[in-house]
Amino acid sequence: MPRIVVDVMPKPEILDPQGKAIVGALPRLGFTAFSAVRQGKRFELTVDGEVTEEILAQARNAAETLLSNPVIEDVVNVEVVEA
Amino acid sequence: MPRIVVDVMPKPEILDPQGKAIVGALPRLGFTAFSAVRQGKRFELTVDGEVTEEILAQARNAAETLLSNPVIEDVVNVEVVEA
Amino acid sequence: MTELPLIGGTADAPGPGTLTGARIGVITFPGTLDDRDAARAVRLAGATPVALWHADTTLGDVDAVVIPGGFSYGDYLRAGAIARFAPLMSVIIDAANSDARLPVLGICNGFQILTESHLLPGSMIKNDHLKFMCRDQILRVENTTTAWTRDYAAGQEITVPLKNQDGQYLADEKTLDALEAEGRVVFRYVGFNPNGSRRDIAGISNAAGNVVGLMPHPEHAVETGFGPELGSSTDGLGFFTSVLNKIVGDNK
Amino acid sequence: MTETSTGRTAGTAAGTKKFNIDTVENAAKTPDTELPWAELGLKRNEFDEVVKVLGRRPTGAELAMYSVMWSEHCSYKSSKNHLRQFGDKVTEEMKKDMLVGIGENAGVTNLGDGWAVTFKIESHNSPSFVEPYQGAATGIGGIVRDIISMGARPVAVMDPLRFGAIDHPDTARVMHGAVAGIGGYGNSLGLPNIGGEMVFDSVYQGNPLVNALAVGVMRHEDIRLANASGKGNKVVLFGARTGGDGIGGASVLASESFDDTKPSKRPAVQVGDPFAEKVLIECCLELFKASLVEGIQDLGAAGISCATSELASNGDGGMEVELTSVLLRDPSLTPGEILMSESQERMMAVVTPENIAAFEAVMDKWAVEYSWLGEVTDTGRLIITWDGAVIVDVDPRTVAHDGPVYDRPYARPEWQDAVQADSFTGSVQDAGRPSAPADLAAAITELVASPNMCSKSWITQQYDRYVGGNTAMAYPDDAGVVRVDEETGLGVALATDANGRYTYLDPYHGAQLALAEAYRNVATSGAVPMAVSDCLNFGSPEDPDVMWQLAEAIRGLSDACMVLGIPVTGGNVSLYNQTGTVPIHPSPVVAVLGKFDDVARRTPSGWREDGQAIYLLGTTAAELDGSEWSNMRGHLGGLPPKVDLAAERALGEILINASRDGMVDSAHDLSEGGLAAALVESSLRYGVGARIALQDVLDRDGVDLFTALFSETQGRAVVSVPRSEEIRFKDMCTARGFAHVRIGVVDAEGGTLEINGVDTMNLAALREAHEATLPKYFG
Ligand SMILES: Nc1ncnc2c1ncn2[C@@H]1O[C@H](COP(=O)(O)OP(=O)(O)O)[C@@H](O)[C@H]1O
Ligand SMILES: [Mg+2]
Repeated sequence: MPRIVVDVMPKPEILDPQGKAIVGALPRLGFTAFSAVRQGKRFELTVDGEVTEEILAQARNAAETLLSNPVIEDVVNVEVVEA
Repeated sequence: MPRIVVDVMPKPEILDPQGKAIVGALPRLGFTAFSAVRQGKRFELTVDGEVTEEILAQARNAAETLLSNPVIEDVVNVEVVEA
Repeated sequence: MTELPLIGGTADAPGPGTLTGARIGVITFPGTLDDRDAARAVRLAGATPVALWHADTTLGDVDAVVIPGGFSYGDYLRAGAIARFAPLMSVIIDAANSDARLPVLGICNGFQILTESHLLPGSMIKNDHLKFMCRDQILRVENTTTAWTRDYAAGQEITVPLKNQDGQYLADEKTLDALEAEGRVVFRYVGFNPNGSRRDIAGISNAAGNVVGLMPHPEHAVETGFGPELGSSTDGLGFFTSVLNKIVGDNK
Repeated sequence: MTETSTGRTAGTAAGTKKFNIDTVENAAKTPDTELPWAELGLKRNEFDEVVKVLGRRPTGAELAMYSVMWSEHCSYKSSKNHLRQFGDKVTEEMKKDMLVGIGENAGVTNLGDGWAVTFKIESHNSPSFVEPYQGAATGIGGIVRDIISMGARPVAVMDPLRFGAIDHPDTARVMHGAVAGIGGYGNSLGLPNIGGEMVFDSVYQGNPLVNALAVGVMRHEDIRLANASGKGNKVVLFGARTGGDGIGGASVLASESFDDTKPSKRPAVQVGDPFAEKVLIECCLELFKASLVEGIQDLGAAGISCATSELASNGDGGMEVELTSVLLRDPSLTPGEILMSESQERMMAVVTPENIAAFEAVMDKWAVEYSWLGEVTDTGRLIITWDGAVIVDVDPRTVAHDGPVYDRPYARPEWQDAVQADSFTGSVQDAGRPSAPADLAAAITELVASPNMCSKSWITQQYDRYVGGNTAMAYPDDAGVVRVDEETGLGVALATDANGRYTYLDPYHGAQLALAEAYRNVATSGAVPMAVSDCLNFGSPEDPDVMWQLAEAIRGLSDACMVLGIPVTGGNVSLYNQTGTVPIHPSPVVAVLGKFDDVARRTPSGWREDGQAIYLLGTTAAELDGSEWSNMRGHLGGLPPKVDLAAERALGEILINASRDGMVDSAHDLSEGGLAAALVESSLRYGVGARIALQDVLDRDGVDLFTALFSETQGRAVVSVPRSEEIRFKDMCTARGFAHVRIGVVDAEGGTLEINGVDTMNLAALREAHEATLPKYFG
């Protein structure tokens, strides 16, 4: 069954305490290659049947209204993945 | 600056309470096209400079050890994105 | 002055407990919240609390360790995920697995840290209702042979506070069956499952019984007037007297 | 691998070149440069005043500082003339235990035995409407930093909340977010939530009130003040990095001073990092314990502008700061923006040169980032440089203390008389007032299930009440109680109250009623009331009607504090809470703090022991205007209940003595919902019912049964008295001339609340009605 993936990230100008905690921990584990980390969300929406333009529009709409909080987050990606 | 994106999802056999809440809320907002939703995490790791094989290996390693818990989650994707 | 000064660390506590021989370490990570409370419980049980710091690389001469509740490093990634890699955790993991079988109790965030460390199987995810929940919770003590439960009667029901956001215990069916078969389900929720945990599991132990983890907070049920209003309100004290009696017994 | 150990030193900032730096020198040379003062919220006369104070036009950075510090929020320009009364109307009795009064980050009250307590209530109203979770979370964060900066360990929080109509589509958004945010932040700090309020009223629809209270304790010697003394002492900024948070209008300024680089976006809201704040708490306490800081100030509204100007003007009067040393989260910030940023989880301190190494060691232990910004001087000038160039050169007092003060016009609104004349009794909404036994039972059930009277456990379950191990009482008792000293049991009690409807009907008395209720709640728990903090939530001060409400409320509150003998030690004013021209009900939220010599003596609000005698203290008049009952029927008019502060004090003394001497096992004050609500709440507290007969009350007070149950006459409480103590208790009330009448007995067996003349009510059914309301609306 096809899925629509929606990626949501904290807006770049907004503090991301989660990413901050991770970037602080990485070097202690020997991972020194990363200068910044941001943590967002990935949603996988399952569609029964074919992904029509209308369904994709629904997903985009849901991404902007329910899946993200437009005050602090951006939807960075909405795409179809065949399973 | 290039970033490495790491996507982590709850294992398919594990109940995802957040995804469940979303799939319950979607129809109430008129989004009827989706039969299931799962919520995972997306990490963006910033690399200062070039993403070498060694750095990519570090990212894969961090994804498996720190960024995900293999008991409940799968790393579904590690990829480089040029900004 | 209070025995655990509000200002200052546990090291400033005046005087040791009554059974000065028994020293129980309480570890503090950045973001740990219930460390003072755990130290108070240790003291009220008669042992001496010893403050441990996450960045330490040795345990000193403690006879047991409590990993208390809180939000270590903020717990933004996954509860316990970052704390598991603290320097002192590797020492604790080794000591728990060594022949000496150091008794280790993980409470709430401590339990999450123990599963992230693989000292205990399974993991915790968000409560099924997705909200933080604070309530007085009845538990049944299912195994009274562990280092932390020997002072309870088999099947005894106790009331201790529960307070968390990520308390839903899960493991695959095979693991759950094995836990049941080996008697390693140490506590079960009674009457109400507050978070959707599989098989009403509130706490488990490792095979040897020295490592125990649970989501509810026994250290908040050790003093009349400051714990649950149901039950005896000091139902949690048995955790700390259990380990104390074990230490004293082993040392004899 | 943290950057903490190095910090950034002056002049090495990357990107220094990016801006057209407006220096003081340049400002003097270019007097005619247009400045965006209006966009930054200054009025023409205020800008002219800045020019006069400086003797030249301000630089961009100076303009940023004055505009934020002279805002209503920071300067109290509309309320200052009225707030003075809190400082002026003070008796010797009120001064007795006050160690630090109004003006500091929070007041400090002596508890004895070398202990002191500090508490304060603040608003975070409009951020909580825009983004309820983060708004409420950062509200908790801000008030907790005020407490830390006094040198105290924070020990508990409270959250008085007011939302729009319970069934309005937007209310769930605000309610879910605010409650989760308060819990998310407070729980992560390890601070038990010990009480609050919850009111639904459509007047708050576009202006919900999210107030937050924090309380902390310290030893006397640990009290810290916000001042920078000692020439040559170093100024350090520590905690989170500075981002573009909350600079709103400053982006106007940004566009002015930029070359060609476009400013990156400025965040619309601030995001809290409770972990960072928990670490700040612990590291500050280590600093205090080792006496490593001379003065300390939290960064809240107006950020570095506020911290530098207040520290400097409260100390030796001078400070020099290099702004490029500030550690940034967003390198595109301009100097003005850095000065205005309201990024959370930051503190500023003054450290002697000898203590620098020890200070840095504490920072490193907790992995807290810090940077040294400059030093204290004795020049009386606050000088801020950008890469060595002077961009601010001001007398810090003019920024921090000498802002504009307005005597805004105010007048009793024209509509006030008509509102006060419109009594509930006899109104259309009063038609069909229940009197039959079945109807009265139905009315009581309806009352305790109503949005404002229903169980709040949907909220309080999301809050950690246990952490710290010192919580002796919290929801649903009248006051929250925390132990301070384990050895003696010394502790404090806190309650917050406000009734916007009462205050709308009569602001002077409404504010007094808020104080009376909080005072009564504290005394009911058994604690001796000692101090007051208040959060004055009102509409626009530019509306003479609203300004009158504010003036009257402050006058009423300060008068009442004199009579009750407890001082206001701090507080907060939140104005412009209105949508268009429609203000919220005037909502002065009053917090009262009380003291227990031993918290083991606290009195819970519910019955337990079968057969104990139940007494009603105080007399009942027909006072239904502004009541919950009239509210349920959609009426708001008339006059609020009468205020009798002498009676409140007498009642308080009885309740405190009764608790200290073990004469009562439970006590619950009567407030919203009157006796009916109190009887049901006392029954549901432990699931133990009672048999009640009110005939003596009806005869004595000349009221009918409905009035006895639903009137909101003040100065009343119900108590349960062990049989062995009954004579002693009655004698005490008689000796003090306080009305008391036995109205029934505790009935542990029946599982019912029986009131003569009312159909017997099953406790299980009452509980279901009481607890179902919030879950029904909010899931
Ligand atoms: N938002 C809240 N957070 C925490 N506790 C609350 C909140 N709202 C109400 N409470 C608690 O619920 C109980 C009843 O509240 P309320 O009816 O306002 O009390 P009272 O009438 O005694 O002032 C009190 O213990 C109060 O502290
Ligand atoms: Mg009350």
